[in-house]
Amino acid sequence: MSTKPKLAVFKFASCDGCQLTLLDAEDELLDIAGALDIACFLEASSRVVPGPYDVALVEGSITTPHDAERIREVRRQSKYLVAIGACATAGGIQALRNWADSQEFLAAVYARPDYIETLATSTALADHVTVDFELRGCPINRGQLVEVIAALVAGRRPRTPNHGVCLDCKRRGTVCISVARGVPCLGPVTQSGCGAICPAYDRGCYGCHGPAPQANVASLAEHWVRSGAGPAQLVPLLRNFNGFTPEFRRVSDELAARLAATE
Amino acid sequence: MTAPLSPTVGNPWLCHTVRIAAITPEISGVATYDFEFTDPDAANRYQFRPGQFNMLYLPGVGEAAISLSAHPAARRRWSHTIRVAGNVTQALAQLGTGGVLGLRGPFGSSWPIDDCRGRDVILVAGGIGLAPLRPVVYRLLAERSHFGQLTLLHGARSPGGLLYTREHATWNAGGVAVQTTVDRTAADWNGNVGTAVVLLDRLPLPRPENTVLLTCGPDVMMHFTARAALQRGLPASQLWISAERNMQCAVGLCGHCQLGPEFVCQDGPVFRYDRIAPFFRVEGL
Amino acid sequence: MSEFRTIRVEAISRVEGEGALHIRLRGGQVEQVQLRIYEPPRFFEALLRGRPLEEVPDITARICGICPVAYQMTAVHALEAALGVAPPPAIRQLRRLLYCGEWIESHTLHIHFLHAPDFLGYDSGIEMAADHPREVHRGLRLKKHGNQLLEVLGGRAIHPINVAVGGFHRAPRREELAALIPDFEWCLDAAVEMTQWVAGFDFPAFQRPYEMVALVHPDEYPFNEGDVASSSGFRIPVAEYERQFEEQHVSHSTALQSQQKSSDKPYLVGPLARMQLNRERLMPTARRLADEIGFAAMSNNPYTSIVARALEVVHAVEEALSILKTYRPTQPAKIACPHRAGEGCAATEAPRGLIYHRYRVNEAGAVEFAKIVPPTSQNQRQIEDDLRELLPGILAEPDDRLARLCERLVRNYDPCISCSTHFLKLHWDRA
Amino acid sequence: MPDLLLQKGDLQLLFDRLSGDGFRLVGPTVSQEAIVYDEIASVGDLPRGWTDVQAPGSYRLEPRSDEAFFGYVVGPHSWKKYLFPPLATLLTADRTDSGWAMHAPPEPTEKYAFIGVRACELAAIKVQDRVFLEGAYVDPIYKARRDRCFIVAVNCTQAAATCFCTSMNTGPRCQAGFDLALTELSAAFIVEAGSDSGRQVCGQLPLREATPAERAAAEAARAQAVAGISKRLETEGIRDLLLTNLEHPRWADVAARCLSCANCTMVCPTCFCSSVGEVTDLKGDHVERQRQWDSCFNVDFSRMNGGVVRNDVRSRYRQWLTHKLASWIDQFGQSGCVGCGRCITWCPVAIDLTEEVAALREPGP
Ligand SMILES: Cc1cc2nc3c(=O)[nH]c(=O)nc-3n(C[C@H](O)[C@H](O)[C@H](O)COP(=O)(O)OP(=O)(O)OC[C@H]3O[C@@H](n4cnc5c(N)ncnc54)[C@H](O)[C@@H]3O)c2cc1C
Ligand code: SF4
Ligand code: SF4
Ligand code: SF4
Repeated sequence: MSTKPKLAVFKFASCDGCQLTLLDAEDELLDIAGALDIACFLEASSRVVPGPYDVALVEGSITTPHDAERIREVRRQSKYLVAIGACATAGGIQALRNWADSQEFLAAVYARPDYIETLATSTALADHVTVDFELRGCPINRGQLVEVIAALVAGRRPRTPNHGVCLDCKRRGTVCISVARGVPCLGPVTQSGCGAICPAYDRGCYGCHGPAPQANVASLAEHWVRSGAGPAQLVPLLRNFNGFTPEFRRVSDELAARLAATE
Repeated sequence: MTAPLSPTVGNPWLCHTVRIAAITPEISGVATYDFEFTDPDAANRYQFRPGQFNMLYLPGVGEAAISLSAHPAARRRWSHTIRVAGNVTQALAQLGTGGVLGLRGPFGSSWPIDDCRGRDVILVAGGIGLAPLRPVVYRLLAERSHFGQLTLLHGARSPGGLLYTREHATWNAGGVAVQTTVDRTAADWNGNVGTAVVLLDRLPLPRPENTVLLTCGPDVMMHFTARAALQRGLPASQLWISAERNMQCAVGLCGHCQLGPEFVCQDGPVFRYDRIAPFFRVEGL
Repeated sequence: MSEFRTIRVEAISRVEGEGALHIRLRGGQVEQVQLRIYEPPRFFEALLRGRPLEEVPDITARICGICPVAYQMTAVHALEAALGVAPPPAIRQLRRLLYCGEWIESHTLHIHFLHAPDFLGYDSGIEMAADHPREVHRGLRLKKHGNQLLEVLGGRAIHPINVAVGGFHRAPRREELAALIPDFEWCLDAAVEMTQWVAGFDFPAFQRPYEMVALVHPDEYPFNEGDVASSSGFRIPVAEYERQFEEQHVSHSTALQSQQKSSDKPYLVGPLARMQLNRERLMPTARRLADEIGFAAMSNNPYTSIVARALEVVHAVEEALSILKTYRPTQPAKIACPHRAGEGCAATEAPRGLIYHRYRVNEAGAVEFAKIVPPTSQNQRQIEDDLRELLPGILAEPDDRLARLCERLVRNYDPCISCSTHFLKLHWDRA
Repeated sequence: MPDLLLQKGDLQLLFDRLSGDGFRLVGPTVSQEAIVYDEIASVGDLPRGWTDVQAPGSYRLEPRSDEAFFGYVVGPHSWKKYLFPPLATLLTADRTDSGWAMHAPPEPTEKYAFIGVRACELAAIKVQDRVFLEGAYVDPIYKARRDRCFIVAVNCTQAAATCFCTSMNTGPRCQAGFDLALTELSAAFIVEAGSDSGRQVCGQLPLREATPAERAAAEAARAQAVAGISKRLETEGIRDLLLTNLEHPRWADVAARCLSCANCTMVCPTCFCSSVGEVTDLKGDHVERQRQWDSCFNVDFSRMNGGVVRNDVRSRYRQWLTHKLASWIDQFGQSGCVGCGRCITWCPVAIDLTEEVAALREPGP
């Protein structure tokens, strides 16, 4: 038996992008496979070693009664559980159903809605079990994933910065798209991790890594409203891959209420 | 090609390498490490003053500011007493004797031992805060006759948090009266219960105007210590605290450790209380 | 009960996403074959309603992290059709370049990590690396350069951020793309070697009379444009896709499956179908190589899809190189797309096959209706059909080996199960 | 040395001279809908015919009616990105049999000529000189870059609505700290040399002495900038004002608006905060110790064992403003603000430090 830490990768409702990130770490992949025993990673290997596992990387949100059970089992099997990606840390894009009438959603997609077994909500893993570490992003950043794995192998706390996107944006010399072009940008209230790519590609940040700590979303939204952007524009921007996080949700709900009042 | 460095003061980012010569477990999660320089020249040049600190560097993990707890006259080997707090201290605790790491220093201001001459001296230490005061104790003991009444008030959360207890008897015998106290008592504890400030309140102060107080510990503890001392008539100019802030460069270039107008790394960590008080008192500064 | 034999693969590994296989035999006859997709429903078609149409490429990308570009490309083309605008050739070319990146990335992932281990007898590409380091390192590097292309042009490899209705948010700078040329020159040689390597594998003898469906285009190997054509001879504009094909809920199955409306028959999409219908339009090196290795014009053996994929990597690298070498930034990177009420559809070629989107938008620029048909749901019936054909010949095998052989057949299709946008409840047969 | 005159058509000769001396030219260019500092090859790269229109929280690039090369004010970049790079390697460490081998990174080989440095920016460079070169410790990265740079300053002939250099005594006239200073007229530049290397370069250019009329025109052009400045920061007693009002209610008021996004500190030409991080391979055998720009607005900036010191926006904004305008004076003998207005323009929600200071002058309720 190997004494290397046992790593497992699990998937819930998701697009697979976050677990693919591990296979996208082309330069490090074989080293990772050398440092860890990849005991369960269905996307990459037919070999499945039963639990318990030292580290579980868990992608996806909880959307079915069966998955709500399964995540508890994953928790029982895993010493250190890392939620990877917006689905797992915030419910993901599929959490948009949380604002909708789920029956109506079903009827819109499926001819036989009665055949569908699903929960009315899409929720983060932390709403169901204790999560030891959350790696944010839709998708997660490859460098950050490698850092998390390296830290776990070395037995230290991962170094994933907590500041906003603006800092990275300025470090790379990008001109503020919001100030120079009046484009609504979530950068000031979004946690860094992506490398501030959107403004560098001439578009506003749309919040892949979720709210930055102590994000003052209300002030940013107020500023846009004052500058002429309507709630109709701002609500979808906030209700996105991380829309169900409390910080984004609170402000989008306020704006939506305002919108409803004017209609 | 870059030439291997000879550590100099020229580039403040350069490290000496040091080897762990000995590890002495102190209390749970705390150990004293003796370091030796791998380069004998560096060892010959190295000197520090009580209260100063080094930056200890574990490549790949990071740096941490750690006070010298060594004898100020130490040569060739210098000790640090370190509590496992986070990444660096944890990784350090995993290195055994012979482990090699980087060291920059010494940095910062020092305790005003010369000001203490001819005066009564009170040291107030909370938990690991005794580490930077130990060199002071050694100096006071070494030059005992130059000082008046000497007292060390040492508080910890629990009896298991009292530091250097095996040395207390020697210190007492040498003329530094050690009093200990704990916040939370335990079964086999029949000493004082309460904070070090309570001990200070009870301490007879024959000549407060001629007494110096040096304190190191959590901010709140130093706060109440200073308040109590002032109430007892010690002048603010004879109170000294040692502050702790996030430090990345230790040489006033990174901005992290600011406390009002002070850079804790170079203007401190040891401050005269009247200088720092207006800022030290403000929450979140 | 003894006359029943049930073979279950609870979680098919080395496919993208998670699915299960359930086969029931009765008295030596195959009674039921079900490819079960237990990806929980994510309701993309419903949650798109009411969203600004500009967000559609960002949102639909999240259907699948393995081929987000396919979703983005199909979405922007369908929306441009709805708005009645058509980006100029320079933008089309950048879109082809982006697709090249995704094909290289996705195909090399499938070849080295999911598919080749089956031929060489390993559980994973990582294990295979111990004995075949050269091939795996070459594959990883090819994959990495595919990702780099996506990163430069799209901002990042998974869920690129630069794709917009009307074009790109920002055109790459010339130097950014030119910097990739040396690596892509290496890639071309590497892709040729890789193709020769996989062409030498042992392919099980297994032929099927496939009806192959792919986009065809008069002058290009198809990515984003063309008619929908089939090996049986029909050729229709994309706008008629839904008249030809339908998604159905068949009683024995658990997921929506596509089939031909007229005949009720399954069909095959993906690299074999594209090769079959477009081989003439491969780039020169890829075409020459296809002849050299004797890749028959009509390969009806699904196991050879690995070769088709490899040849498509050669093509994608070659086409990418030619674009990289001649690229000049286009201005503007994005054409104006004024809102109007309208409806539009588009089909493009995802790495794993044809993908179709249709949207209706209103004059305020919001999506009113969305329909998304991913490649895997189209191949699903064909996979089951193949299994039904395979099983009688291998029934003597013990259960675990039989299950492995079936799983292996499924992997030929590179199914991307998370891209199944629809899902129906499972009824587990415990017979 | 008298004021000299350089024909506009000869500006390229200056650039050629500097390139010939081994300098890489960096100067204003138009990119990302703003005027930013970047490497330039020729006068063709300059933002000729462009200007900027600035207001709190807003910047717009607009065409000018004339063909001025330097007819704008200051943009989002400052020269600190060349002298104090946003990312720099401090040290590398490689594991050896006996421990670690640590090396300083090689010194940069390139030297830069900065084209178009404004008076407030000269002042900002002086401020950072105090921080990085004139304290107890010298920062080797800053020093290596600063020692090798050549500065071509340009006097402002217009001002933005966000400028207040006159309040900070830093401009708009370039007084010192340059090798050459230009004042742009319609057909020529008036050139002043401010150093020996500047005078040497002048000697190699086709210059002639400026006529009194030309000098007067330059004076008038510069006066337009002074006249254009509308913003004011009252600096009288500012150190004590801020440091004795640490509990003023205005801090909570501004905290409700401030995003704590760090933009102001990033664009500020004097802010110098940084953090150090480790970059390693997976095995941890090769390590680079890297320094990156950081900001007092980040939560983790003041994190220590036991918690975060400045754990709300109020305390972080207070840190920024009091450091910049008050405690900087204790630390470095001068204000940390040069009045360039960048933090006002580039604040995404239009917070204006001059307004905040004015409000702090009002006693709290
Ligand atoms: C002048 C000076 C002298 C000192 N002398 C000594 C001494 O003699 N002995 C001694 O033991 N210590 C001393 N310290 C304290 C020591 O520097 C700190 O404990 C230091 O932080 C330890 O470094 P570390 O890397 O181990 O911990 P870090 O990794 O920095 O962690 C420190 C603490 O912060 C928490 N933390 C860090 N980052 C995060 C995050 N992102 N999210 C949540 N929590 C986080 C950790 O959990 C931990 O509690 C001194 C400090 C100073 C400034
Ligand atoms: S967080 Fe985003 S990238 Fe990750 S699995 Fe979910 S949808 Fe995919
Ligand atoms: S504080 Fe603002 S106005 Fe002052 S120098 Fe910095 S950016 Fe310029
Ligand atoms: S403490 Fe804040 S204001 Fe001061 S230099 Fe650092 S970032 Fe700038």
